[in-house]
Amino acid sequence: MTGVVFVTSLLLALGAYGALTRRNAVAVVISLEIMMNAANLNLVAFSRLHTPELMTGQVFALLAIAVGACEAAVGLALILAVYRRYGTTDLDRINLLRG
Amino acid sequence: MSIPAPADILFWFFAAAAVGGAAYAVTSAHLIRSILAFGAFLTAVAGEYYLLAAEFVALVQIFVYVGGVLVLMLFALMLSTPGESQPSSLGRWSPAVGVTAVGVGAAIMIAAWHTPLPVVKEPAAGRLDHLGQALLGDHVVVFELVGVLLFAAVVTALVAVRGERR
Amino acid sequence: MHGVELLIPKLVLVALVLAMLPASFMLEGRRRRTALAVVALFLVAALAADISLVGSSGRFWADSIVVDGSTIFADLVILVLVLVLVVSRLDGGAHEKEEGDFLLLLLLSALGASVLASAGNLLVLFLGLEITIIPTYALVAFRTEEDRSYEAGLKYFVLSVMATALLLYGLSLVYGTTGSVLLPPVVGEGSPLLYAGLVLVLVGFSFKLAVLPFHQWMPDVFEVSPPEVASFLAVGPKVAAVAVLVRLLAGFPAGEGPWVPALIFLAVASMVGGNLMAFRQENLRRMLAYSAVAHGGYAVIGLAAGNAAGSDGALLYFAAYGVGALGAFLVVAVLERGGEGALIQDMAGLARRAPLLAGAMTVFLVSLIGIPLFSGFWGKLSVFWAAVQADMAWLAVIGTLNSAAALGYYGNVLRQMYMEEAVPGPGVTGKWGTRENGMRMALVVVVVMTMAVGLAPGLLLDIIG
Amino acid sequence: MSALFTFLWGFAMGVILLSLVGGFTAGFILVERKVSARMQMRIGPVHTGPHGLLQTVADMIKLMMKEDVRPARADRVAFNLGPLLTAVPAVMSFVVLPLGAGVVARDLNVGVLYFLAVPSISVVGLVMAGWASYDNYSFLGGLRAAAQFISYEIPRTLSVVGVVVVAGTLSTVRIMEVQTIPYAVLLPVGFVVYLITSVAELNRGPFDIPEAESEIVAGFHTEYSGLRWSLFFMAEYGGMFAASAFATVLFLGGGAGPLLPGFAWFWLKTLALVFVLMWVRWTLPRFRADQLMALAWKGLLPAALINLGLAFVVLFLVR
Repeated sequence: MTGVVFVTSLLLALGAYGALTRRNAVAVVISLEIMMNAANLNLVAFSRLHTPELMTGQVFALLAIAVGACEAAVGLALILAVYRRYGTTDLDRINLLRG
Repeated sequence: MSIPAPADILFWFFAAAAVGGAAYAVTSAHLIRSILAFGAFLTAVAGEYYLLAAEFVALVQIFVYVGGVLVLMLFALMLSTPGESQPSSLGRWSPAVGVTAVGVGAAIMIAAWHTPLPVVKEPAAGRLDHLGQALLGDHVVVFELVGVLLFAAVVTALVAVRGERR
Repeated sequence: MHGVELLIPKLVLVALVLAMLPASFMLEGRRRRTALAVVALFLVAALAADISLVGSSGRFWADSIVVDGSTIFADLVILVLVLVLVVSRLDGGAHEKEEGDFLLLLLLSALGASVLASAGNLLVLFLGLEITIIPTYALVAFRTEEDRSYEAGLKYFVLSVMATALLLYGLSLVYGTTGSVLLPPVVGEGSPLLYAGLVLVLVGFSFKLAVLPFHQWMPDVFEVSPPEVASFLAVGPKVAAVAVLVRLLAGFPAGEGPWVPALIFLAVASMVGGNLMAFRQENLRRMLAYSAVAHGGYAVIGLAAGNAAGSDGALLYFAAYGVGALGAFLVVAVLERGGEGALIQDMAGLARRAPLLAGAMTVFLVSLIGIPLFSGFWGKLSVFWAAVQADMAWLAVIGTLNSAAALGYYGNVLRQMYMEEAVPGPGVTGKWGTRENGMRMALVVVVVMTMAVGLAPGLLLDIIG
Repeated sequence: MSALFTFLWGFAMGVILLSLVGGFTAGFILVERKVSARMQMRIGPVHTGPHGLLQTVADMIKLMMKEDVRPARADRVAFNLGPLLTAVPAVMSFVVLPLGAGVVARDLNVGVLYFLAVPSISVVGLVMAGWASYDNYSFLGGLRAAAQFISYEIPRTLSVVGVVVVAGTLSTVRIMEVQTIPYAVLLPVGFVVYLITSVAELNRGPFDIPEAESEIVAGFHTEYSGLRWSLFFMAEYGGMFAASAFATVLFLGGGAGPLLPGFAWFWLKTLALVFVLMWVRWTLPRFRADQLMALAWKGLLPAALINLGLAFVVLFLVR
């Protein structure tokens, strides 16, 4: 199972890297979803370690999938709303606010 | 070291596919290819779920992520990127951010290396029944609240894209 | 079910959310005032139920939902917050044509915060946090006439989901290493992976609490979102997050382990950084945003102290700070509806133009500074006292110095209001600066709360129990 | 050893299923042409082979020899992957389909969910094909396909959930076993909703707005030719058979029936449903896009929810 944590930490790092460096908002959402999936994989794997009959990890993973889908849907809606006003989905060019 | 079982080989194959897909999705300059690689990543993760005796989660992953989120992403891409796929370059902070991300990943790996984890147990027999009982038994409140969450997400998305009433 | 009365405050919120769908046309029509008043009445009922619950506790659905002192306290704060916001909108306000959407999102978020505060396991914790956060994406971007509100919404979304992902990863590690999702976690000897998970959870929460270095969303959001939303975000989710964070940290041995220096770092960085940046702001809302970052830092002192006084203090802090922040944003709302500019210097001469409004603002600012006999003082005192008890007196000293420094920028607002001459132009008129009775009532209520908590802080401490 | 066997078994199954889908496609296209011809008082293809039986074979040879045209500005990767991503899930969905009593490639314990989830990948292919063609008609077709698919997936899944509630299992084989009374009798609403939504998910008439000839040429496959184009048809006709067979499993009691062996009953029922789908296509006029959405959200979704409620009543009565 340590191997699983290795894989997921790699995925988490990749997602974080993408979320912080990508300029296109859709690509950022992809990166964020990769991070959430890394956590989900952890949950499912850990479900095998502790009383598998309780299925806690799998229930948690199902919950996290629902949350991930909600976040993605809301985020893409926001991206469309921003696009309609700014004419771009490039986060670097959406900068009317002072940081 | 015994000969790895086919399940193990498959497991590492899917792991490699997931990491590869994620890496490509994160770094590709072509958005449509990013989304495709993301789809490959999602499918590989679903494969991992299957191998970890979580068939139900694996299919929900396909159902929700590939059939739903991925299509939404294509939708968003199509509606927000007129014409050809525009290459989307990386920002200026890449090296520093890269070091940070690698640091976080490495820290977790080192911590994992020094942590003995329990032995993997055999998957439960009749696990679908167990899953159903967990969802409507111990975690019934989670099950109900997910409804609230979905409702909140629907309202939020609708309000976010509503037209201007000037 | 035994003890179902403990859930009444939450059930009222659920009922209101459900009623909002068929009733939204009333909120947007001629009967708007009546409909809002009915909503307010329900909230008062929930509040009364919540107060009557003080001292009781219970667990529901295999410990998924826990009702205890801190839950009841957080519910109280959230309900008061929503109630005041509803009352302030009785006679209009921004986006009154979309009152149904606005109120529905606000109530959903409040329901989420209430669930978060009563989370008995990691699943409900995560779910409560998401139900709290998701409606706020739309609330932050509620002003369709303002492009920048969507920009703020998108940036807020990106940072928030990033925090969610890190938090979820951290929670998965906590579950994986302890083998249980119940709160507080059964730590045992602990392991590096567990600590890594805990640090990730803290990072995730620090985004939501908006403490440095994860505060970036705060100023943008405060600048462009409707003032009601800003005041809700400044208090509601945070007090719930602290309530559940206390429950999570209770499983870990107090005062040792790698998360203590992490918390101390967060506290000091937020106090110093927030205050320094607040000095440089010319926009009132951005100033309030950075000061909110600093206030988050003070509250984290209580968590870092790791003792009972500290965790109670952190909760109390957000309540005590919350009334001041709520009041300040109500004043911002009045100014905005009166057509005033958003800069601090636009408040010049407010004491002469709208004396009572300026007086109320003075009470709120004095409370935010932490001057004795106003609510903010007791919040600060309780966290500093907890730090002293935990042998971290130096942390209390840093906190005190920072409070003194905050006098600078809060004082600047006071100076503008009382010392400067008003610039001719459009602006608020009348004693309160507004003709809306609802808004006046809300302002009076918040002023009274600030003074009452300031004079009798024991009231609040008793609730936490 | 067993691992090698598993692998070979899987490979063999893949080949069998693939040829099955190919065969269905060829056969059904001919049948559809004949059926539509009869409905329109024509006689359909007659010249190639006896009664025109070899018409599709000739068509296939023609398609294979056709030039593979790709628009100059199309996105190469997405353009090539689109048809594949549409056709492969259609083939994959056959894995859990019992083709007659006891004949199934793999009896998954989550078979029903598998059958619902895997075809949902194919919409990714449709959208990609539409987008990658760099053509307004294709683009519109892709968007329409995605919107339609996502909308109809919800009532479709809900209608199947009703069956799962009554049957108490997610395995396709088990559902056939426990089904003493056909669920189409117990849950008629669910059966109708399932059939309508299945037609919509296959983009067949009267729900074929993603490829409506009179509006957007041929929708997402406007720019495709040759083998790639035929992949879309494999997806459609393979999917049509799969949806019918699945309806037989879920609602019509699988191979149950008097006199004839189970195998025969299963195929009879399935082919009858396939005929119904063709009949519907050539009889009803096409929906407008807004009517399509209204039907899904205002008509089918409530109906599917009623069906779910009905399922609980049935469950209560049966137990």
